[in-house]
Amino acid sequence: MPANFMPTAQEYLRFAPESLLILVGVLLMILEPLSGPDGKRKFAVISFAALAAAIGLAIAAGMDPGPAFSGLLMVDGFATFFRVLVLVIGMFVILISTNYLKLEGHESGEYYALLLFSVVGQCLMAASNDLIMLFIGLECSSIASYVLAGYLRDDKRNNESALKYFLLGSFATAFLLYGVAWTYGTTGTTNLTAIRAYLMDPAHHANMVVVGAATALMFVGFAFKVSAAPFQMWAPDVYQGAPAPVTAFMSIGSKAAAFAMFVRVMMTAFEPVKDRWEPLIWISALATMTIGNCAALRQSNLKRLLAYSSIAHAGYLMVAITAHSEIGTASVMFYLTSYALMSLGAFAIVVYIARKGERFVEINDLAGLSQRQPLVAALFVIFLLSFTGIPLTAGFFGKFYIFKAALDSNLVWLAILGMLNSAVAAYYYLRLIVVMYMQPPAEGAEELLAPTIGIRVTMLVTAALTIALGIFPSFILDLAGKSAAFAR
Amino acid sequence: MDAILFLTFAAIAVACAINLVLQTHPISSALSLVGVMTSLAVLYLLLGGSFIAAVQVIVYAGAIMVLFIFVIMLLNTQGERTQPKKNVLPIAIALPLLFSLIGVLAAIVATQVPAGEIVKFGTFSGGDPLTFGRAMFTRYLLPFEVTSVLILIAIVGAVVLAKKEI
Amino acid sequence: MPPIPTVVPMSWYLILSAILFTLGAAGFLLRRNIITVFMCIELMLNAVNLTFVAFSHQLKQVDGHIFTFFVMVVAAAEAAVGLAIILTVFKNRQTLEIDEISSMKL
Amino acid sequence: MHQLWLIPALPLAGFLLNGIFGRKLSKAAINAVAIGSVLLSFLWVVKTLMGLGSLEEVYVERYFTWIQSGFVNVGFDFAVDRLSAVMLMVVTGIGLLIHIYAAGYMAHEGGYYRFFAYLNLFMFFMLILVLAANYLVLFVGWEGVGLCSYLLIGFYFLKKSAGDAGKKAFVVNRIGDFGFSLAMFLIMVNFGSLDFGTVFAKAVPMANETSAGVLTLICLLLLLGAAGKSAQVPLYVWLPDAMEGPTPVSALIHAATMVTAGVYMVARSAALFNHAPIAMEVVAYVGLITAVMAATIGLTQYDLKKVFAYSTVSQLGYMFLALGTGAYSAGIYHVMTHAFFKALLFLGAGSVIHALSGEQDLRMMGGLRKKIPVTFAVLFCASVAIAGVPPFAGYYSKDAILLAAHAHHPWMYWVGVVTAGMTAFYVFRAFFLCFFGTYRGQAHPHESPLVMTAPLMVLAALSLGGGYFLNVPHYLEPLFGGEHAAHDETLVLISVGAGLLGIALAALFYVVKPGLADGLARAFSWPYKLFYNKYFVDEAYDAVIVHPLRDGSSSVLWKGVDARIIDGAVNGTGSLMRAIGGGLREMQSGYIRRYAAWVVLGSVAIIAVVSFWGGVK
Amino acid sequence: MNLLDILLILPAAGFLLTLFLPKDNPGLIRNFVFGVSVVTFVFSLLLIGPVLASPGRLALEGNSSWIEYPAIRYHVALDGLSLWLVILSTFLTPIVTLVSWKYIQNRVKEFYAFLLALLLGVLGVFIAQDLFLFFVFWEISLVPMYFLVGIWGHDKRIYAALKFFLYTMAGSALMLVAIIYLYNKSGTFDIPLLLDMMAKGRLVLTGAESNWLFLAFFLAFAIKVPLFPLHTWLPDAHGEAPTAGSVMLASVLLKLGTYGLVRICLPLFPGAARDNANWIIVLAIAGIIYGALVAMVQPNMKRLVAYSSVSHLGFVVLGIFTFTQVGLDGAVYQMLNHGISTGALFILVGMLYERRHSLEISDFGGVATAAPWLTTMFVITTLASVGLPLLNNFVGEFLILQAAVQVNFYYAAFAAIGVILSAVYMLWMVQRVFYGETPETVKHHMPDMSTREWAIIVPLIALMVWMGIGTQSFLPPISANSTQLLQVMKQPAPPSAVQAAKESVHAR
Repeated sequence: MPANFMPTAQEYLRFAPESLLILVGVLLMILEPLSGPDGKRKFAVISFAALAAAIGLAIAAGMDPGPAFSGLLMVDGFATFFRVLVLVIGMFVILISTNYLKLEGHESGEYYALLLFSVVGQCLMAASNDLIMLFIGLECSSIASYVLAGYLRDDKRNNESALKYFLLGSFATAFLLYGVAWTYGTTGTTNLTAIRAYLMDPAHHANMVVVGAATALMFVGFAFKVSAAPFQMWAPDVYQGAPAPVTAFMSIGSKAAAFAMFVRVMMTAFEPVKDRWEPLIWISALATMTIGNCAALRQSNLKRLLAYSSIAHAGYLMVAITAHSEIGTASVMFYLTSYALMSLGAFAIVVYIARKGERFVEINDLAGLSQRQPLVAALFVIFLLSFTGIPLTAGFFGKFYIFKAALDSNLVWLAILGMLNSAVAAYYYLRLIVVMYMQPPAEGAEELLAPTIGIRVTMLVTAALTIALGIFPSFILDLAGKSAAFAR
Repeated sequence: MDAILFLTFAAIAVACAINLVLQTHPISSALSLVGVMTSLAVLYLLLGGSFIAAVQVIVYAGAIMVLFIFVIMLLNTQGERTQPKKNVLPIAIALPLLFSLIGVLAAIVATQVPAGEIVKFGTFSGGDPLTFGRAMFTRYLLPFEVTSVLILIAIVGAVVLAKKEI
Repeated sequence: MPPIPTVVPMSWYLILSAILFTLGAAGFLLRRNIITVFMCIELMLNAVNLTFVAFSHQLKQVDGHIFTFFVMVVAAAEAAVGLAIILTVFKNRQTLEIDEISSMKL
Repeated sequence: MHQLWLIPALPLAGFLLNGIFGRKLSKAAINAVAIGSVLLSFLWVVKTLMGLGSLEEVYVERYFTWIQSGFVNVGFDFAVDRLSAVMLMVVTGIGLLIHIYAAGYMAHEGGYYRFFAYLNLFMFFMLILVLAANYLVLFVGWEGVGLCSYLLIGFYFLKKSAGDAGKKAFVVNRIGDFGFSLAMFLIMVNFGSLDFGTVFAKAVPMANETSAGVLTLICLLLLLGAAGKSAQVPLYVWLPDAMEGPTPVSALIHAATMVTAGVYMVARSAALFNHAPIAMEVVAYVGLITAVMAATIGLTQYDLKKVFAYSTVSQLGYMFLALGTGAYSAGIYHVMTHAFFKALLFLGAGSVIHALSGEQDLRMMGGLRKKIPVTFAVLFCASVAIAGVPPFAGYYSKDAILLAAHAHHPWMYWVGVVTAGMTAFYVFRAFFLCFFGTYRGQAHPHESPLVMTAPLMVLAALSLGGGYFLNVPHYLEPLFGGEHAAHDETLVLISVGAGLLGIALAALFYVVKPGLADGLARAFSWPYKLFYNKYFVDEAYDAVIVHPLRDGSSSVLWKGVDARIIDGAVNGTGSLMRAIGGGLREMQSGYIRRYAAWVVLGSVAIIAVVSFWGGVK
Repeated sequence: MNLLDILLILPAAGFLLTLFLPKDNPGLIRNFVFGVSVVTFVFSLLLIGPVLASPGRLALEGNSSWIEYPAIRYHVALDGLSLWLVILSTFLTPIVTLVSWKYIQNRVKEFYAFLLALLLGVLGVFIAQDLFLFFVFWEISLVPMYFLVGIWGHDKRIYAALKFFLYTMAGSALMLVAIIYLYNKSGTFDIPLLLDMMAKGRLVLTGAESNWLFLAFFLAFAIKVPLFPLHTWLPDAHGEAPTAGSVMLASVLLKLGTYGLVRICLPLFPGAARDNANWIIVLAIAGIIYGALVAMVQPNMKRLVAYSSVSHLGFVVLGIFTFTQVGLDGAVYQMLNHGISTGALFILVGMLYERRHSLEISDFGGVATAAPWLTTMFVITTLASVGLPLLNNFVGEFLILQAAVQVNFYYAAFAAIGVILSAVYMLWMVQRVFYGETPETVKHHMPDMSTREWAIIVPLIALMVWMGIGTQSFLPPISANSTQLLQVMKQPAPPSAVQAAKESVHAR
């Protein structure tokens, strides 16, 4: 190990998106005390621009893939794809946040700074090639999320959400760390590539029981983060309590990053022992989607319903991991993209419906939306159909690729049960359509003002992309296919 | 000698940990935790982690636990109220669960992890500050830097959440 | 009464770690004061750290110590944020009973 | 080309004109269209038959391929042979007379144009039935006449009973059609064609089926069809109810033409039946049973039209008896003579009813011979004809049948003779009740107009002389062969005697000693009630088939299977999912420590499984 | 550009344009959509020529890549099987537009937009030659119908709409799995290509595979048909839908199921189809009788007609699974017949509903006196529905039963009972609705047919007669296709498959 360690410019470039965001985050906090109460809008603009610029940097970094910082980072296609994805999600979250915060009277630089830091953590999760880096990235993302979940500190729901997320998150992290420790003890390294090499090498006679236990413990952590069964219970409570834009951020951005981490660890480090964890994953996947869908049937709170729906989607996503192939990975990437689009759209609408103090987050508050705001209702239908998996929406192709991956690995029953699950899911998505289209508005319902620009842009763009991906999925899928190979 | 040291401090650690779990007042728990941490620091030393042992005492037992105690005092909380009706169900569920957890973990360690060499103080000194610092500022430079962001987040977060309360 | 051993194999450290980890989990499941619960998490992290350090000794590497160090840093950060969250909760509800923080459910 | 298609097309044109524009046309115009079209059709039949000459060979006209698919190739073809020639003459001739009569009879009814449109439509289908050159086209006519029967029975649709009767007729006919169509399919499969020529040509060389085989099955199914259309046991129940229709309809459809379609069809299929002796035997039995059963019921009825309706059933039974004994030509002979006298009976009855402004109950009549003499006269002609008094029409055909029956099984002859006696009795019973004694009703009887009585007179002439002058069996000989049983004078005398005895008894009971009948009825109250209530067949059908089917469908199938079992399963799946969801909700208790417990539980399980059991593989 | 592309573009463009029409001008919307649908119909008539010119083969093929991976192709074509179904769909769309002219008064724009979307979906299903494309259109057709039932339906519309959607969705879930499985085996979704591969032995399915795939497809189609006992969504959906919805549902959407059976289940899995034929036929016959019996006791006219559909579609399935030329011809013909006559029945029931605002039979009576022409039209349609000769249904039933006799006499005997029962339930309804004295409630609300209604019903009646007599205008392309299909089904297993079977025997 050279004593005069000096990273190259190339390595810095590979870390550039995160660097930029960190700088901007710090800048925001410097500006915060300097700006008056009316000048908060500029924070949104700045952070939005920073995320946009970071996308550019991420793409630029992705042009020249390779490891950085002694192999701690691995900027390969996979990392770039997910970096861009979480950055884009971040941008949309900012779009739906501004007006929300303004209504709540809590617009401040810190919010955006925390958001940016959290995105940094997510980017790192996507790009880490070492368990240490992964852990740090995960914690960056999580700790910022804990704070964001409780951002409106006078709101009891926010407090509770933050506390639950924090306590349970830390609890699960302990399991994850324990797994990391055992992995380290068995293989003597925390570098994913090196772990893989160690496990591949028959000369090492790695004790499979210990490796299995380590994998299992790490799985606990990952499953918790992606809200997979039986570790999904925090999600509905936390998602319901957090501010709606933050819920969107957690259930989309954090989930995407967690899946990136999950897939990368399973597909690189532990791929050699896949026989051990593959059944585990598909059983968990099946349980996850079933639990998510069935529990969602009985929800009356829109956010909570979306939380269960997001659990169910995590289940679908895990199906593709069982394929342990590049195709499977690509389908995870595609599905996450489409899931992100439709969820963002849906949450934009939730934010719009909820209004100040989140007073209107019950399903019944949607009654007659098709007459009150036809466009919003129509767009919501698009998202819901996409969730359901009706063709010509992104969600359909997402499911299609997922179950195709499952069938590729001969998990016919899993595919069938998964598809039947989506039929169950159709029920509660359709119920929302029923409420919007087939029920009259409630007596004396407050008039809905036209959506603000941020919401409107989010809804329209995500809807357009949802449809576009539903007709021409190749664009993202090819990209995902090309990026699905890990640099090992 | 090593064995006696280990057994002593292991016993202290376990005893303090049990105390931590049993005490109803957070202050007692916090002090027990300090006990655990300190005895762990001794074990770290035994394992050749001189730097980490120091950090354990200074940062963990010192700074972090002080923070805890500070908050406990600030909130001036009482011990847990004894519940009106003794609810044994949680314990009835939790205890078997925990026994199976320890059982599984211990079984794996005892039967599958190679017993390893005898731990003898001084056989490994790779944990000294020099080696540690070398690794930290070369190979682990990036996480070290990112940790600063983490701390920043923590500060911002704490400020955001508790700005007017303190 | 078995004779007191004179030397200790590495796995004893691991067993100790497992015991501490479980005790932490036990505290999480059994204690009702949020702060105590939080301290139990710290206990679990300490147990993990012990594992790292023990393996580090076994492998004659410093990397385990580094990991331990980062865990401590993260623990510190978590402590700051966590205690802040606990503060806000207390402020809004005037309680630290963990089971009373359960308005979001079903 | 003789343009056979014109024969049915003319009434069809009449139907369309009246059906579409009838509401705006005057009665005269409607009459002109309706009667004119049938007249033209009749004339065209006459012209064609004259043009075709002796008809030694079948004359076929092929128009277009109707259905072509795989081995199924059915053309829309018409054919004429001697059998259809007889039927054509009967149908168009009687049809024309009845159309004329109806112009008078219906003059004061609502829906005048509709009535004639339906009647023309009936003519259209009946002519198709008769002209058909294959089974499918025959089936078109077959179903079509059923439809018209349905429409005309339900002509007075304001009356529920009329609607019910129409529906009953259609449905019972459908049961028959069920048999017919299955027979048709079997013919198609076994002969590769539905064309009469082809099928019969293939059937001729076949051996007789001494045990039940496919031919027997075909013939029995055809019999089922025929039984439906021709009101044979057990499907005769619709015909008495069909009297809800206007009287000309009863005469035309339910006496003279449509109901004989079954006879025609069986005769048409003689080539098949000849090879299926078992089926033949069944035909004979069915015919005989029907004849006796209907006759016994006819003895006791008081509704004038009902008496004639049961008489029709009974006479149709005779015809089937003829068919079953192989005397096809005798059957057809009886078809024709029956058409004459039964049409006359009905039209005469119509005239009586018309005279009494709608009264149909014999108990409310009496002593009408002075008031409506023409009707009285023609009805007398008809009654003697049906009673088999020589030398009138019924005598010839009935004797032909009875002789054939004797040749087949002598006991059938004896049953037939008894039935003939009963026939004579009940017809004259009605006749006497109607025209003799004193008038028991309130209406003011008046003779019908000429437009009604003129057809009656023509029919009366035919009833009297039709049997002698139109020797159908001889004409049909080339088709069915010389199957005459030896002409046995004794047997003829016995049957004539039975008829005369019946008349005499009727006279005794209802003219000479009125009241004797009631005494007799009391003396034999058990059979009397049985006859009077028509053997309780309708009630039995209701109890055994109709009600179980309806109630079962409603309570078992619909509300049970559909709503409870299937939908129950479907909704149950939904409820199960929701219940699972509810259970999962309960797990979502909101308590952090419980969630943590789940985490621990999950971890323990996963660690144990993944590490120790090494996964499932 | 292929004619078929234009066929799809017309309703698609119409749909999109409708969305941009001003909401407060319903007249414009109606006229526009009517115009579009008429143009589509007229255009679809152009397709007849090319199809007739190539009997038994695909005509007007359009084949271009849609998605690279997995290889999904926009492969459309028309043959004798789909030709008339396409025209049936385009023919009925202007008619239901007219039907809804007065019926639909609120949210006119959405209604007509959904109508065109529905047309797009079903046309796509009928012309798709790629399994994936087929599935896409299959699902698309679901959505507009869901809205049509759910928004403009009667009281229990929401339950009905959900039930309809979920039932179908559950079935199609399995179908999608089967489609993917087939792709993984063969590397293509293209139906003609799959058939080709099977013929040449490049794609060999084991018996079990073939059986399961068949069942997966079959279930999806059987739900759509609907085959007893999967039919319970149908009375609800039909009964609750607005007239236009009922018509499209009965006339076109149900045909998707039977069409799928003929297009996919039979040629792709001939062995499995034969193995399963017996119980399927038994179910079909059960459906025929069951549907009829339950229809008989329905107090609601629409539900009655709906159950009659169960019965009629049972005939279609029966015909298909006889695997004979006659049966297949009859089945396809019967699909068209049912489309026309049941569609007309629903329209007429809708007309009654518009007058009396009730669907309960007991609320009617004596309509014949008040509205004789309406009655006449209804009776004619009824007669077509019960299979009176010279009207359309007869031909189909005749062929199907003929084929059934060919296979097994008892099949035909039991199925024919349905013919008897159809007369019972239909005529009973006619009697209760139209005959008898006219109650006051009916008398004053029962104007006879309007010009618009004449324009709706006359084409339908004309078609009933035409299809009953002039069958040769329609049957030849269908026959050519059936011949082709039977050819495909008869193909002996390629040598490699035989070998594989032998090897597996030896392996045991």
